Amino acid sequence: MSVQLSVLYFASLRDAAGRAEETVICDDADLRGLYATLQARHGFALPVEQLRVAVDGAFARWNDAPRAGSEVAFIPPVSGG
Amino acid sequence: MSVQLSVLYFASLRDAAGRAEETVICDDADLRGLYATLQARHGFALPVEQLRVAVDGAFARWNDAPRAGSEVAFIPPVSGG
Amino acid sequence: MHGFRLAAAPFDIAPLREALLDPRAGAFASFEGWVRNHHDGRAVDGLYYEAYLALAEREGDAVLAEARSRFAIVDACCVHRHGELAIGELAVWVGVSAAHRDAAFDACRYIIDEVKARVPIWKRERYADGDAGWLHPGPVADP
Amino acid sequence: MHGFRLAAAPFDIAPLREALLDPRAGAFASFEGWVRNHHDGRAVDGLYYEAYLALAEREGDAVLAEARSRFAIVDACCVHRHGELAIGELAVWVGVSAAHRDAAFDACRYIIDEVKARVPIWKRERYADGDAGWLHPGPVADP
Repeated sequence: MSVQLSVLYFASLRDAAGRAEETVICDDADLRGLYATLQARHGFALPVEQLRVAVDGAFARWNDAPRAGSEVAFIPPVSGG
Repeated sequence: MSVQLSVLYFASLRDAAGRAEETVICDDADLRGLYATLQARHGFALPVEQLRVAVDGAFARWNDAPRAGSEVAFIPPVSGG
Repeated sequence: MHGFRLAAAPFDIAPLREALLDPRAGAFASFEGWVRNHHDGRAVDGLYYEAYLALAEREGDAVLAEARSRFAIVDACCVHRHGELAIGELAVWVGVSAAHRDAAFDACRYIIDEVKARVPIWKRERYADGDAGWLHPGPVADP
Repeated sequence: MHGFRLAAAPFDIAPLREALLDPRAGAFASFEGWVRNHHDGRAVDGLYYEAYLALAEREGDAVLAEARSRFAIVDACCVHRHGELAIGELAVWVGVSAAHRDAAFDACRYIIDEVKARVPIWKRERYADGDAGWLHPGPVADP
């Protein structure tokens, strides 16, 4: 079953996707699958093992199911400070 | 042989001696002996092992000989910071 | 109690420090990250910090809460810049007050280490040779 | 290069910090000792710092020189008050700039530890119960 959600991109993921945000119709069973789909679409260099994932502004798990209307963010390795 | 020198007192040594500085005619062979003499005179509670000694604004050794005209300071355990 | 804050423009540290003054506190440790003119041997002209604002504030507050529970401190605060920064500009400020200096130093170090490791902020460096790039440290953190 | 200084009156820390700003420095650590309202369970009203000025400046400068040679820092500075201080007043300030935070933190900690251990400054605390006394830590340093 497809769900519609929005995806946020930051840093090098944003550069690769050419946008900061997009609306996605998602058929994937979990957030890991969603990243794989988008990685293939945009050619992201970062493997999923180096990322974290957040849903609606809080860290989530890769095997969580995508929820309709949610805001998913893929978090590349951080470099603040 | 006697030498005349000045002695500086700080913190609890100053309280016990009732003065910050005094001129002393010294017959002691070394600075350790000078402290023993002044400890007996003023009733200093601090044993020599807990003190350091300085001459003319630089740390010195207890077995240095007292020098005429020098300024000797007995340094109680410090508590700055 | 003070929290984690993201700042889009330069900020004053004097009021941040003053807010941590406390008659119970005998020690205050602070850390500042400044934009330096070199990185791994390359000359740097300036940098840009991007942040996932909502999550960064949440995660930054979590770091400060952990510091308060792990160390005997009175209070702690952290502010991190985002946007364009020039060489010498203040990128991050951490301040910690405590009764004693061990806790102040340890908590200050904990906060900056955790902020650098966990808070979703990304640095893009502009190099003097015209190149630029996002810093995404690998599984082994940079020294 | 900045040195160790004794101050007979309250001093501003902003210019001290600014003097340590340097384009090569990515990290700045500072420590402040404040007069707190308690010591070993006794309420404290205020305190007096006495210093052997000539030797304190010499020994403080030696501590800073050691920090510069032991740690990869850019610069360091320390100012210590003497005279009467009220609760909450700044007693000592240490600032260190460095390329990286390890050296900044380590040198800052080294400087305050050595200043407390070696520089001839003595603290006389006035307690709320009217008592007062010089602090002369014994062979085992206070925690």
